[in-house]
Amino acid sequence: MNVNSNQEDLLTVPHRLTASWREPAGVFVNRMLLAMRDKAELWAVKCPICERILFPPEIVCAMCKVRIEDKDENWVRLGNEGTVLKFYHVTGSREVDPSTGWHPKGQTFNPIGLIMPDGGNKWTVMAHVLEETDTSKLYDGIRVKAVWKKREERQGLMSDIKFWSIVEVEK
Amino acid sequence: MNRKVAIVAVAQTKYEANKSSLWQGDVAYEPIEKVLQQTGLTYQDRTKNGFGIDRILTAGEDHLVGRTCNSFWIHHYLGAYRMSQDNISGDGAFAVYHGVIDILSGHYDTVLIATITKESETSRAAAENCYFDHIFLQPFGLDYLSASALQARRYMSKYGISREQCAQVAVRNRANAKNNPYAQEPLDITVQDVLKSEMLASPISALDSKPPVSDGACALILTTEEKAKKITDKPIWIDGIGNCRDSHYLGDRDLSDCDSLVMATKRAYSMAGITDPLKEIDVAEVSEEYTYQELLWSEGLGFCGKGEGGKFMEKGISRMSGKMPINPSGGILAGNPIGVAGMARVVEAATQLRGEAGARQVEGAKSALAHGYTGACGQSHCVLILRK
Amino acid sequence: MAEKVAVIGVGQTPGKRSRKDVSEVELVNEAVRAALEDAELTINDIDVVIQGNMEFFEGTFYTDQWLVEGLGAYGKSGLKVNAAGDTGGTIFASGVSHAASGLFKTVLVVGFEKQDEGAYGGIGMRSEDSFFDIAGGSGRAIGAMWGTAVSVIDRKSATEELAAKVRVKEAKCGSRNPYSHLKLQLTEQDVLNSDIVIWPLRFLHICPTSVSSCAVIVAPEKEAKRLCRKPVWVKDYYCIHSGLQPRVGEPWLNLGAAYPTGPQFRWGVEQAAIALYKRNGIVNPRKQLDLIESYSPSTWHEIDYYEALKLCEPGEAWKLIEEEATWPDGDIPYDVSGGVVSTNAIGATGLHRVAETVIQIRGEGGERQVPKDVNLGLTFAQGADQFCTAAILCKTL
Amino acid sequence: MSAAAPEEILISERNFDSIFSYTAGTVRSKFLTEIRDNKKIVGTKCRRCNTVWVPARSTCVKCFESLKDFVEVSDRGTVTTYTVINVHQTFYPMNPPFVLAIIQLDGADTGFVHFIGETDPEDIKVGMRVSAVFKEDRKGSVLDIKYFKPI
Repeated sequence: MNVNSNQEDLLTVPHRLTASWREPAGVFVNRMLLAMRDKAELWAVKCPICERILFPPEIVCAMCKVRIEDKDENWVRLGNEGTVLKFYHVTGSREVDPSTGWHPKGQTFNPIGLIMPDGGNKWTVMAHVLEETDTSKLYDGIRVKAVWKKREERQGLMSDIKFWSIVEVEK
Repeated sequence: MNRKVAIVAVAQTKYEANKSSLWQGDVAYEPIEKVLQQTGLTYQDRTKNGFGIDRILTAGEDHLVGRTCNSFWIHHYLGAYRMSQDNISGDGAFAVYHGVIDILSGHYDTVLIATITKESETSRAAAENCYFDHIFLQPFGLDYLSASALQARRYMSKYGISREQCAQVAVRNRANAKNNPYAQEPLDITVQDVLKSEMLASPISALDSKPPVSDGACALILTTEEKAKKITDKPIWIDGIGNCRDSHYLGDRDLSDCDSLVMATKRAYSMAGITDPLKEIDVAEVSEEYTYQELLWSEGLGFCGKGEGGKFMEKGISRMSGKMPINPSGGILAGNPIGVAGMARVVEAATQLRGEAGARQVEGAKSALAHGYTGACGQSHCVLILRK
Repeated sequence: MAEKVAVIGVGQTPGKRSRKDVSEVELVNEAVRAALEDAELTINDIDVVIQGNMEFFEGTFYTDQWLVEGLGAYGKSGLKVNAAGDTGGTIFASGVSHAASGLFKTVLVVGFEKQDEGAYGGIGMRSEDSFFDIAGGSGRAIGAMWGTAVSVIDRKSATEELAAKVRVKEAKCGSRNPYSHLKLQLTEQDVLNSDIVIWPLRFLHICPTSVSSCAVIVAPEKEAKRLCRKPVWVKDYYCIHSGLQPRVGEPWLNLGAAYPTGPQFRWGVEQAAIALYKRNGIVNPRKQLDLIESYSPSTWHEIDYYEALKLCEPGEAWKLIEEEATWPDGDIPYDVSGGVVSTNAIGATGLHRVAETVIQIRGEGGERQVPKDVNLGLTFAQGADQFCTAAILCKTL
Repeated sequence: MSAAAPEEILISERNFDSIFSYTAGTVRSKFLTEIRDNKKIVGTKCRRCNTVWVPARSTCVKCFESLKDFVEVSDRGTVTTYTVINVHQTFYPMNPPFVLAIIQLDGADTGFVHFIGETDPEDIKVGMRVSAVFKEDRKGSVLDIKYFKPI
């Protein structure tokens, strides 16, 4: 008997991979998340050299490639309101399998906004959920404000902000 | 070889069982910051005259980080903005090997190599299980421990290597580690302690193996001869490199052999012009995660003949007071994470030749061997020869 | 470089949605045997074997160790490189480094991806840091493609209709390439009617998840001339990464603000092109380059890269499309192989680009060979957040 | 905002639970189906170096020949090495202690990794003769062989 390519019985061997990863957030990000959880405050870090205000705060400025010291003057408090740079609303699905087109039907998501919180500069961008689902009411540059979860619901995650709701600007 | 390559700075973190408060990036940045300070170098895009680091290499693996493109997530700690970066999927020694190749190719001049692994964040054994052939080996739940135990018994039964001889390796490495401030778990133990410690997978007991969980990082900078002389008065030349892969399936080879180490060693020795290793090498940093491996790798490295690893150990040549000390740092047996372990050997070997090894310094060491391996039972080995 | 390096052999396997007849070992073996046959060499002539794939997609740890049997890597030097989507490009760069180092005679570089083994092709996509996970899975690559599409529309570089025209070109090229995964007969109307994923990104604009492998053999000058009748020379290669803020909920989406020149993917490609052009005296790429094999994961990327590669002025990609300059018979053929939109087996994709460029330079493209004589080809691989590894290949140095 | 007192460390737990399905391919499928359907163990023989590779492989590792010929080997063999596993991992197929061994089957040139059963771990020795015990309900996996027992 020899190897013939039309071997009809082609098997696959299943393997269930269950794994978990437990990781801390990092020195600065941990403090930012604690401030979000305990005081519903948004904090970022400013690089002393290039003055980029970095969210999430990291101990290194990626462009200047130097350590950002843990000093009060390097920390920047961001406001509770911000401007939406751009937004998108997934009407199809995020989990599209491009080959087969398979995607879970009925996945409705809120629009995701790229939000520049007040107090930051053009480098300070956060992606977060927008409350308004009717995209006709949204436009680039719209003003929004953070709606926080109640203190007992907050766990020190980005999702401690429930969503960002539109700020009604009187004409 | 048309260009010479030198190590101009090395740094490592303390190896600990659980650096739980620090994220991967924070741990990785510690040694990177040290080597930048030691050399005064920065990255090419931050310099005026272009004389700076122009290549970054890491040695990470997706399963240990739990994300695809594992080095991408700590890019801003590596200083990878506007830089050429790549990740070697294997042991850190292979990353140093690739750094030397990059410089010899003439395409890069100054390479920063950084490796970080936090075994405390996941189950290393579950990742090791994914190393094995999914059709024939993985279903048995194999991992490095069980595969190494098969190799240990094969080697010990074929050549009459005793558990006592293996235990001496643990005793010596754990004792050496007492002089190494970076070591994770130095111990004062006796052969009897090793023999009586809990049997994990016969014949490997708990003290026959490395500490189960280890976190840590290390970094070094390689550069050309011309630049090295400007940066430091203690350049450490990498005169020989060699690596090799063996067959994957545990039954394909007699596990008491380590052919790929023999071939990797031959390549490194011929490049460095070494004919009698015991005479021409002053100190060796060998990667072994289980005690029997130091004996078997000693044979592969040409320190002794086939099957004579045990006798070589007892001759005391590899003791700190011997002719060619092995693992003054305490090696992996004193605690090094996967992926970082091989590079830690290079860092330790360079530290010895720079004369900065403090209490664990081998006096007058001029040439050193550093060794790392990837895969169960040492499927792929990498050997580097360093000289002052 | 210390020594000149040439490609002396290429081997590809046809892209498929799934291959149930081969394990990963046989999949890479097919490409290795094809490359050896093309170079008229045996495995004993190979000194180094470099392998690359994105191991998390197949759930394999240190994949090259298991594949030694298929790679022919037993007893040889070599290692595994795994950057990101640009793995195909970085393993080629690693192979060229090994060949130029003066230590080796021949280097075999093998990339593959077998995503039909992963539970779900996008396994790598669900990898956000859960501190920043705001919307349950960001569909990272899909989101980033949307960013590029919106930017092209905003800059009026092209309309949806012109994008459909480019997609039809890609499909026609793909259907003429035996190694292409998708072989679609499309009309522009089919593209305009395709399901919207995120406007203006439609399903047909997105690259498939494919299974394929690709192998390339490189050698230093002396060996290349001895072993090969038609060596294709590596004139230069360049590798760049962004390394900016990857740890944000959806970093791939922060348009403009965080990335100085607009959407994510183009920055790395643009910087690589600028550097390579400067070092190799390319002032007018549209005229001086004869062919481009790009890593454009979506149709919108191809259009955006027309401008990033300086083939036209910013905002004027539409001119190239209307003139059909980037068509196979145009003056700057772009993705004659059908590109990544027709085939994307991530670990192999960057290498398929090199293989296609070599075939076109040798004039062995058969049905898909471009009419003009190809001397100078630009090929690049792009990955994750603005990684780009580009190479310039040429017929004579 | 800079560090006042040592603070609480937030830890994020990311879990992954997913089933991969690895394609065995033509040659390896044949090895598995021979066990499943005929309780036979086959290897592939290299026409150049005559090595019989068990379990059956598609390429000879030593000389890179495509392996074209299946060869049946005995289900009996010699233990070349073994280990008694005393620790537990979630992915281990059974609780400790259990015995893993490499068995050189009669007629094969390479060792075959499998379990040893029906014996006290103390009695196992290198060089011992063992034979395969097949499960009744076989589904096309190397685990269709329950273990090898001493003979």
